[in-house]
Amino acid sequence: MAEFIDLVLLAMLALTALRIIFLKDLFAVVMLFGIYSFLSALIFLNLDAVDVAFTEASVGAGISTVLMLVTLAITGRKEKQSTHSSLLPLFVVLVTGAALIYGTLDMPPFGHPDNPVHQHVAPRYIEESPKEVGLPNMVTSVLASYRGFDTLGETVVVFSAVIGVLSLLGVRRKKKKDLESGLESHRVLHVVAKIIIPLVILFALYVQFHGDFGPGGGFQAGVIAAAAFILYALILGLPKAFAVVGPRFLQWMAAAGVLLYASVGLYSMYMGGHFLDYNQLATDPVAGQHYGIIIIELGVGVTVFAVMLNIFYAFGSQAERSNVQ
Amino acid sequence: MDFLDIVSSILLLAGVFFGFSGAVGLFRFPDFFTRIHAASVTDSIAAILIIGALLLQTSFDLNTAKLVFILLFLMVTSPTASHALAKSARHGGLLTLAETRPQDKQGSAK
Amino acid sequence: MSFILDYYNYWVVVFLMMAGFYIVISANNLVKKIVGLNIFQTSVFMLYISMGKVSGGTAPIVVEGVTQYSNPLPHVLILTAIVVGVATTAVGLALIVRIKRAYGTVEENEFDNKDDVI
Amino acid sequence: MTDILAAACIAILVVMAIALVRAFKAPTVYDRVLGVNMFGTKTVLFIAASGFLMGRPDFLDIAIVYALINFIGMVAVLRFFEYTSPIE
Repeated sequence: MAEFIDLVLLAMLALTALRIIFLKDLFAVVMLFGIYSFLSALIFLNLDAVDVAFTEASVGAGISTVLMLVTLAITGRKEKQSTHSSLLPLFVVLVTGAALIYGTLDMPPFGHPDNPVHQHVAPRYIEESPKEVGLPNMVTSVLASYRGFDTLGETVVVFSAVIGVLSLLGVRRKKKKDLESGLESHRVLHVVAKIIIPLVILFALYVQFHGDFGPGGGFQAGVIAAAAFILYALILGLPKAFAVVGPRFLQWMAAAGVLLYASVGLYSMYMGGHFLDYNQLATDPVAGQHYGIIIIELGVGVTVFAVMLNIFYAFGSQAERSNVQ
Repeated sequence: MDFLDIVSSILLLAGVFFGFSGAVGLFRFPDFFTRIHAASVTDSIAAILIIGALLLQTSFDLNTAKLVFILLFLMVTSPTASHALAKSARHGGLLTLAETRPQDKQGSAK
Repeated sequence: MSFILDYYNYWVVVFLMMAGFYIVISANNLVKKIVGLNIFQTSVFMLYISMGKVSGGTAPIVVEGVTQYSNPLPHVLILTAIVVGVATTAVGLALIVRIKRAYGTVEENEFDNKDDVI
Repeated sequence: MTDILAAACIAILVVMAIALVRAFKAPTVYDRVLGVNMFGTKTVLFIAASGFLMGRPDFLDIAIVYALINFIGMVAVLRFFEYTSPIE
């Protein structure tokens, strides 16, 4: 049954990609891209990657689609006909594709337990991590503990992305134009948003702290919390959202998350271990791992929340600016 | 198959039937406002029936709470989204079938 | 049939990769190029996750009475890659907004011409 | 019970495919959005049902995220329509 679902979903995914190629209406392209992300998240779920599906659904389908829509509002939504012919790209793509297909024949068959990927460190993670780290969710153990240094690097990349976006766009605080913006005419949306936004934030907290036992963790929780504020900003307008969490505060928050993460590493060095060696954080190594993972996941969540929301603010204020002009 | 299984099977099949009829309605109805009507109404009833069926399969734990949460969430957001979309379409200048064919009886009465 | 099932995932990955690649090199509009880039990126994710799947395995979250789990390592790599991917997408879109402000267009051939004039 | 769940999953997949076709080829922009929205809600139901089918229903969190993101996408589209005229 799982194979059949996999077959159908992958076929839908391929068709969606094919349709995107031929569409000239960029709004439709972005809509189909949202579907594409949803479908790929479903496939990840079907291939047992629950945490990845969680991330793709919230980040890929949610944040990317919203950002692309905002960009389209600024740049316009029709693609013009290309002047150069599309034969050369087609040729390049076909040749590369044929070479890659030929290459796949040397790949180990799909899903076989004896494949090389499953031989080296993976069995150790699967067998030892529940005892060593003491968490049922192996993805969280590997992410936050075994590969904690890598995750610190990723968090820094996300942080530097917000620096890049802010230096390119900048968040404009508007003083005079406070009246406009927001979906003024949609009364029902206002009421519904006020009901569900607290629930969404509650859900984000659940994802943040339940990530050790089920799918979830800092990355997903940060994005979901940011999504709640994005919903608020979309419905009530950016100025009102700025009054709740301002862009300057978010910049501090983004930095604070990364610092929180790194300071756990420094503290474990101070306690006599290696960088990010959580065993030193408490007398019992397993308890130390617990403390370490909870703190660094919090750092990741804070950073991702602040970065995603700030990126949205930057794009949103650009869109409002071009709307006023 | 015990009693709960039978009930939940019936609910599942009914939910799937409504979902299917909504999808057909998405193609068969003549204008946008009738199509959104077909889609949103069946969306809600399919969600109620299918999640209700799954609720009977749980043993009153965290999953039950999550399913109830999903159901409530869909109950609130799905009709809202449909309403807002229809309203936006109306404001955007989309006309109903009767309005686009003014020679019809309904159209001329308006 | 088993031959097809063994390689089906990889073939779809190659198809998606090439679809994304084609959009990136042939599209004229920069936003569409970003969409193509994202499709390409997702195909790589799909490749990793496909390799991590074990037939008959289950999600790598410990439950009673299960011994066969799928490989958690690709999941970790891809989870962080997705977040980084959306961060880079945001930077790319920010560049596009700036290009629109500077040149008044996001069509590749149009701002190429404007560069020649300047 | 498993058979019925499997049948329901397949049927929901079919409904998703129909909604996908609507999103591929729509007479108006609004129809496309409607197709996308329907695809999203059916996906939520599919995740819930397939979780029970596979015997690990503890991944319903993902269905919640889907419902949430679907709604936010919808609101973003409505906001987008305020900026640009959707009918050309």
